[in-house]
Amino acid sequence: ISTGGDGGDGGDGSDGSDGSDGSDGSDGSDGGSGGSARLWVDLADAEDEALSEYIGQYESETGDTINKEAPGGELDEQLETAIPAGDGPDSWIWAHDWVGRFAVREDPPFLYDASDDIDVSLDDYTETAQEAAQFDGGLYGLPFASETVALFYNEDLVDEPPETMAEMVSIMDEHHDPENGQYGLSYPATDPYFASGFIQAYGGDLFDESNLEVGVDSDACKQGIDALQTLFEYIPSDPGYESQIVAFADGLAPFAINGPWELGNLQGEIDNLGVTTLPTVEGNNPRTYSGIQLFYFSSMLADADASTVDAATGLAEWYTTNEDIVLTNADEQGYIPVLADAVDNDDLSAEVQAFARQVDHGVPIPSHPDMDSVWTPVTEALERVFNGEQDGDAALDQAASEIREAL
Amino acid sequence: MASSQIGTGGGLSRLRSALPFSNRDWGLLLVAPGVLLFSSFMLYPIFYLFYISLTDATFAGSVIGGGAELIGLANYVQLIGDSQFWTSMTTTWLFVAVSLVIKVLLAVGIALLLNHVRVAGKRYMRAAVIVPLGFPGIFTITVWRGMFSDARFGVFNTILGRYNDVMSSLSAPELLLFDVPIGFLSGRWEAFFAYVTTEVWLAYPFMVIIIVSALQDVPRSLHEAAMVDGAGALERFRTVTLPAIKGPVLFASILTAATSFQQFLIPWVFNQGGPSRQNELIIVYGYREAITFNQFGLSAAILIVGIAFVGLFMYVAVRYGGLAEGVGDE
Amino acid sequence: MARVTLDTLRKEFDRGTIVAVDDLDLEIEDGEFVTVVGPSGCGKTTTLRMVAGLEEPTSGAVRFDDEDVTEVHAKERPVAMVFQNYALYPHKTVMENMAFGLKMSTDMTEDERRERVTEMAEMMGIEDLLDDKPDELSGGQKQRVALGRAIAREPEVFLFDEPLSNLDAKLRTEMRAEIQKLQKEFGVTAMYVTHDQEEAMTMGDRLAILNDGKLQQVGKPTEVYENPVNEFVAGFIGSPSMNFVDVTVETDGSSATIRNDDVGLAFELSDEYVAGHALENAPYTLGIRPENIRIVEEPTGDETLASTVEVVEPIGSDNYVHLAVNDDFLARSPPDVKPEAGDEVGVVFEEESIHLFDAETGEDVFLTDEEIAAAVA
Amino acid sequence: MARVTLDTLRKEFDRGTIVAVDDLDLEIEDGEFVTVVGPSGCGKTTTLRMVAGLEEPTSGAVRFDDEDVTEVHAKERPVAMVFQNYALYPHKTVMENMAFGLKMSTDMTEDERRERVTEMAEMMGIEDLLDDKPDELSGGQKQRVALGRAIAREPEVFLFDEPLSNLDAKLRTEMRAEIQKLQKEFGVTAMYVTHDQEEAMTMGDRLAILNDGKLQQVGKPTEVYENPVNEFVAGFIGSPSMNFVDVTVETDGSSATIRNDDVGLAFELSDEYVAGHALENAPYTLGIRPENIRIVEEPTGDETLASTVEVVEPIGSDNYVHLAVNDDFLARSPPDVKPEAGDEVGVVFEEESIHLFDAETGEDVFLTDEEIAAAVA
Amino acid sequence: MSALAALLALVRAKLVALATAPKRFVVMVQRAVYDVRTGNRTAWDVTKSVLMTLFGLAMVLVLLFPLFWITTASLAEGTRLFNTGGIFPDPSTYNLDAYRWVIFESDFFFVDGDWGYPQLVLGGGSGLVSFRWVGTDTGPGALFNSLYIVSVTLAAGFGMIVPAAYAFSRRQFIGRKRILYGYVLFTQIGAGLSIATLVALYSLFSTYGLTNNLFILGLFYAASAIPFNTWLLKTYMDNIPVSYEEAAMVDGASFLDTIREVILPLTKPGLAVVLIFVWLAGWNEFIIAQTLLRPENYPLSVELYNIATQGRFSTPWTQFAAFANLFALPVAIVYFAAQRSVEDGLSFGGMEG
Ligand SMILES: Nc1ncnc2c1ncn2[C@@H]1O[C@H](COP(=O)(O)OP(=O)(O)OP(=O)(O)O)[C@@H](O)[C@H]1O
Ligand SMILES: Nc1ncnc2c1ncn2[C@@H]1O[C@H](COP(=O)(O)OP(=O)(O)OP(=O)(O)O)[C@@H](O)[C@H]1O
Ligand SMILES: [Mg+2]
Ligand SMILES: [Mg+2]
Repeated sequence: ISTGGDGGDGGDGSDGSDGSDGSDGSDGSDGGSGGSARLWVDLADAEDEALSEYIGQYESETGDTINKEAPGGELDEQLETAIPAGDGPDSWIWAHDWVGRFAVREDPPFLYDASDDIDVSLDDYTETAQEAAQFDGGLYGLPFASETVALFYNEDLVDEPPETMAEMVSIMDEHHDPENGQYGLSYPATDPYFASGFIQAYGGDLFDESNLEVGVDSDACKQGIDALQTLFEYIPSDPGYESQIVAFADGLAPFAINGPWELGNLQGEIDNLGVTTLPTVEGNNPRTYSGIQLFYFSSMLADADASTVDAATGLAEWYTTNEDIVLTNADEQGYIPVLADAVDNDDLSAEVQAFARQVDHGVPIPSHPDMDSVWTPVTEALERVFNGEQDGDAALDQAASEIREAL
Repeated sequence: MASSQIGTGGGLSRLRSALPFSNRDWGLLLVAPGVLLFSSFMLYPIFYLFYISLTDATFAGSVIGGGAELIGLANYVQLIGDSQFWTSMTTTWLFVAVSLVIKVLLAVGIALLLNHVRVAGKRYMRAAVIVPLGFPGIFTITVWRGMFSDARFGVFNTILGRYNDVMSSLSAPELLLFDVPIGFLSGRWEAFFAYVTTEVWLAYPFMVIIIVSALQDVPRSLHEAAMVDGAGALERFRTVTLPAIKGPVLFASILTAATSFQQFLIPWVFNQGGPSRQNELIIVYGYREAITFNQFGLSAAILIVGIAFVGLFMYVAVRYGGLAEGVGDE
Repeated sequence: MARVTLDTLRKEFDRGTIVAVDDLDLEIEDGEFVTVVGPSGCGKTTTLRMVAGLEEPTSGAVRFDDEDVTEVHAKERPVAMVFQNYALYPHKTVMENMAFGLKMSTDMTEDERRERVTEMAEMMGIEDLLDDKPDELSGGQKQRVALGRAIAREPEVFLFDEPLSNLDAKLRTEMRAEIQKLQKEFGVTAMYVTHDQEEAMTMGDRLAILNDGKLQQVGKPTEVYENPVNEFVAGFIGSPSMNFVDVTVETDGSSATIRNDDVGLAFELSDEYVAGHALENAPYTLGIRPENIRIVEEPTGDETLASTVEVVEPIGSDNYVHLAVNDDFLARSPPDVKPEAGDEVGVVFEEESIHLFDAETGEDVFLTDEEIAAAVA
Repeated sequence: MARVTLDTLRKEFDRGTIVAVDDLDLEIEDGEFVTVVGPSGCGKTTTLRMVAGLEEPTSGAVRFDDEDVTEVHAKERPVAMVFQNYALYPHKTVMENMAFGLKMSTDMTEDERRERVTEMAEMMGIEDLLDDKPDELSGGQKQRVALGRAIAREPEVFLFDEPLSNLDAKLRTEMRAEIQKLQKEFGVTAMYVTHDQEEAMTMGDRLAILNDGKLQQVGKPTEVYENPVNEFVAGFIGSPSMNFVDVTVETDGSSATIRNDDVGLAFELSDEYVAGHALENAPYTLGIRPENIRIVEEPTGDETLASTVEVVEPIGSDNYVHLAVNDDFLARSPPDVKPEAGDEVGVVFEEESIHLFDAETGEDVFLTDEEIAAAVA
Repeated sequence: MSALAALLALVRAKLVALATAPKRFVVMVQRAVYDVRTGNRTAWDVTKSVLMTLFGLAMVLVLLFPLFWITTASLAEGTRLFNTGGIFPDPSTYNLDAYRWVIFESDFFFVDGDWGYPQLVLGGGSGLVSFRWVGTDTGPGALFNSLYIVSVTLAAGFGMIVPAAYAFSRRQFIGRKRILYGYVLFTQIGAGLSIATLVALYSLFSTYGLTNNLFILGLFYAASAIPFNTWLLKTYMDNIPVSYEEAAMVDGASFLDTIREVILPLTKPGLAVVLIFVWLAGWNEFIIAQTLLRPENYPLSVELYNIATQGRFSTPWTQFAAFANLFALPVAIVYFAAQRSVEDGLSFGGMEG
């Protein structure tokens, strides 16, 4: 997982706490040589290996040094302590949903507004991606991929991918027979991220970022949750991720709703795997939350040498705008491009295109810090509904009031 | 120990005051490094935590970075008014109590069985039975989480399903059947049951060793005396075995109860104290306030209260449970 | 109360490699007090445990009166046992300790039990201790509680396994008297294992001597003392123990001389003695008790034997005079007979007080087989 | 070897509330063997521990020869101690146990130590046990190892704290002889604490009696036996112990009668006795040893006293006759004097064998203060 | 070193005992048959023993079921936790891939499983003697970090616990009771505390620049183990008769000699227990380790946790289980070797009579 560092003999103290191995790099805009930056990642093995290779490529092209580390565990918790202590990374990779939360931090700040250091034009990225990287006018990262959930189907069980909910339900009905270990769908349905598509299908927003309004109990959302409840019937009774995915992976369910990160695994397990957008409910496309993967710029950069800043931003610019990388990643990792030029590229695989289409239907996860207060109540509401303790409307009402109380 | 009848008991305190040159306090020198190390790594953080609980810190960084301001006892006041706090407290104590009772019963049973003359190979079984002690909690708890899956193909649900099959093939009454799949993690009490089961499993090895030790110390002649007195097996258990293991069991109970009180991983890994925060044990509650809700000051207050409870619990236990017998035997 | 019969009782351990008790036959009359002595490891404890039901005999039977209890579980036997280390229940008060047997084996109500125990305790002088726990008691007190516990149940058979061995001399004497008194008072049949000479001699109606799992002799203590059936018993009973000298007998049928040239012994036996006993020309072991030896401080040469004094141990009431006859030859003299170490003294003893044992088998040569058989019955 | 002097040695515990040893003065000559006796808790162990350096005296001094060792740490004192329970290191073999002292206090190489220990072990007859651990040994063997360990170091002072109390009678006798032999052989100064009468009387060159932390009397065992300075010593030394009767003396200066009407005692003292001793009209305690009492089975009325026999305990070599004179009045008679319980018998004793003690202080009334002082020097 | 040799000898003896166990079992059965035939034991008597033994075995199996289950999972194909076909995966798919992965690909032994060999380097570097791994570009893995931490914890822990326990048991000094009381109160404020005070700890460590320092972390674990273990050992020492020490003193042994030659050997069972507990304190903890350390210094516990949380939503179960099994192995071995001592060493608070 980790490279670099001498390890082993331990006890040799930390590498100083300014977070960078300051070196006297030049100011070259395209990553002058000699800068070094620390990058924290939390990636699956295959992703990590690919990234390592690109970083190697970048280092040899520019002479910068990138120390990529995988601190493991929960990355945000690691950041929470490391950055205030002055021990954080210069950059890290994560979906954009932390932007708001970290951007509002002041004492001490967590993010670095790189508006002045970035040489690429933001217009190179899709519009959603541009928005995702910014908060309150600050540019806190560069996007390189997006992800959302879409519909996987097992072609051996499904002749024609469903386009509407009704079609899907009828296929599921055919297969769903839990007594005999057959299910209609594999779907971690109580996770709001996964569930968001259907809840927001009728145009409701769990959280309206532009107006900072909680929409959980809006009529549209309540309509959406009814649709979601239909699906609840067809999934294994443990909404936990592991339990859900295995039903599809073992060929026990015709459908799974899941994200591109499972593409690799599932392709190994299901002989004929198909991916398509989520079925429409009453003609509405489910508006799934999508996450935009960013290179975040950490507040460590504020006090760092210019060369470090260059190294960190340089890598991000190079990686996010290199069409080759973006396309290869799309192919190999299922990364959905956010580089405008790549999005329309016909070479993209069918699966990625399906995800990309789903992203188009979807909305970025609100990155506003208030969103932190939304997740838990909504999760709990979904659990209550799933467990049959409450009906959808009541659950959403309760969640909304909890959220408002917390804000 | 070979021959512990040699002048212990009173002999100890006698020795303490009697050994030549013992009244010099150099014993303190031997103790000091430990106290120092312990204080700096354990006591200091507690004080620090207490300080945080008096501030309006919102996230961890605001403490380290110095962005928090003292607000007095406001966090504690807020806490008292927070219904979640009371839910959490009640659940935690309930968890401690229920798991303790089961733990004790189970451990006594195991220890008795694995110390019984009629059981062949009991040494190996004893070695095997405490293996859970060696595995890291994060691993075993994750495994238990998996086994408690709500899904029909979850391990326990599968087992119950098989049981149902067997029972219904015996045409047993409906009453004896389980309504599979059971939502172990999605029902409040089901989840609570799952926590307790796991906690019991984690803690029984320690108890078993302690009880086995105690059982091995019971002089045979006491059993024989009871036999001659006309006591049957059950009575002998009550009059000889039980009193002999009472002390150690109490001791182990107090220790494991205090650990149970601080159980974090089980609820966290299972369902983060759910469903709907109903099973948030106190540490989980504190942790969530800090991490999920960015209420660091409040979280610190919760944890301080938690620590205070453990301290109080230990104090009471030590005071009235005779644990301190070795402490102040003068 | 009960007559206890041990019928060819045998106990083997470790698959027969250790024979702890070897076909023991012993009958203890109702209300009788039998002390059992023998060297360490001779099987005393094992025998007692078989009577109590704590150990299952390999073969043979234990009978109480005429009922065979061999297969009866310990808890069903009307037996009380006082263990060497008392085995008091440490967590129970004295009262509870003493009441436990009653609770287990009778239908008494709590009040009845309490009353009985209090009565018992008063009898034993421990009524003030009833609320104490065993740790708070001294050795003698513990002993009394253990006794009280055993007695309270009114058992038919009382078993004692070296109950006084942990006490100091003074207390031992006291407790001895107490035990005897109680046993007589209750008329309980008792077996008492000890390795203390004085206890063995004074406490029992009869004394049983075991060696190597085998019963050597049973009989009244003085009988055993005076007429030991073999060298082992002779040497084991009595303190200080009997002196032994290897001798040869020279006899022509009408007169006889006991002789050991190494020590200069030549002891002419009287005609009556020779007539009354059948002696052969053969090696024997001569036994003579220390108190039957008289020291003549100024020897005239007429004494039985001349010897040198090795050590004189004055014990106040007597002097032990160690003589150079052989290793460990001891005479007990009155305090006023006080030779110095190194003195040449004369040694005198009487014909009546000597014992002669077969040099090989160790048996007293004058006992008939019947007498020997009777000795263990 | 060394002369050991205890100089007003005092030890208080618990801030002076317990005075375990009360200004003890005692001098033990080089090579002398002193036994120390006294009731439980009288301070014997504490004294020994102060000599060993395991306990710091509250005041007073311990001197070896003329060197004050009071402040010297135990490990520096040339002392070996045999503990009551042996205190053999359970994790070390016999060899290691015995070699440990040598390893700690000498510069010997391992081979030298091994040699010395082997030699020692041969002397004690335990050379076969050298590789065993203490658990595997019997009591007597442990005892021997403990002795061997103590001797191996060739100490100048040997301390024994009831070393034989855990052994059975037979072994005890054997070990007693062994200890004495070794002590003499090495010429070591020895202090030997015991509560066994026989050990006390036979082992020591001198006997010291402690009570309540205070030295009562020191002297040759027979001297102490014959001339106890007070009632305590009189009662403590001797087994069975001296009989005491409360009496009053009626004297007119030239004749005197010892009288106790309750028991019908009226003992006319001879004129010489009255002349030689200063008696007053006062209450006294009369002491008389059991062996000095003669029982007349068919009393003529001329005896000193008439009494009823309570119990007769035959111990083989003698009979103990318990008389109804008072609680615990005992006579020792030869085996042929054997009255039955309940018999009326006559009791006779001689003037020479009686002791008279002050009824209050318990001191022998005929000793001068100087004699009393001498008794503890 | 000799301690290590002794430990190895002990382990070997245990293994021999284990290896011969079946033989002894057969002998036992033969004897039982013989005894029944010769009438020494009744058949019912033997049956009772057999039933009890079976009951014991069944209980052991039930109790160890989770571990058994997950071990089969570690042998199965794929990475999913569940097996929809039944409780246990299909045995025909069993393989050792996961273990191979742990050894040759994970950071368990060497970073990225890149085994090399050690080479002694004299001079240079930070110390006089150091060693370097040759044949690997990555270096030693998490196991070495773990071992390093545990060594520090054990060394510091024993260095502080043993003398303190001795002093508490045998000496009188100012504050003895108070400190001991404090220790008892704090025995159980450990696991929960570390989560509670995580941030406080982090700020403490980073203030003094002590983050990412295995040595300090080892010390920290030692500190957390001090109260409980000191108390435990003190209780154990209380039961060692004082006369052994006095005998040694009279034998001329100095204080240190007495400790070395008498106290420590007699305290062995107590020490064994403390060894296990202190070891576990340093071996299993991961929350603080992860916060304070940087990836190159992660011990096994953190690596294990990282495997558990590696996938965004799911865990590679076979690897996780294999890793955990190997991780728990040393503890299991130590316990297995010291079982008797542990059982002896924990006996306190028992019978007084
Ligand atoms: N459970 C047992 N297993 C094996 N051998 C035993 C057992 N119990 C007793 N023995 C052996 O049987 C023999 C008799 O033992 P027992 O305890 O009856 O002797 P004892 O006469 O009571 O001796 P002591 O005077 O030492 O108490 C001894 O050799 C002893 O080792
Ligand atoms: N360390 C101590 N603290 C308090 N009191 C003590 C201590 N050591 C001894 N004592 C008391 O001092 C007195 C003398 O004790 P010591 O052990 O010397 O008696 P002893 O003559 O050896 O008795 P025993 O024959 O029972 O061994 C006793 O009253 C005892 O309780
Ligand atoms: Mg015995
Ligand atoms: Mg003593």
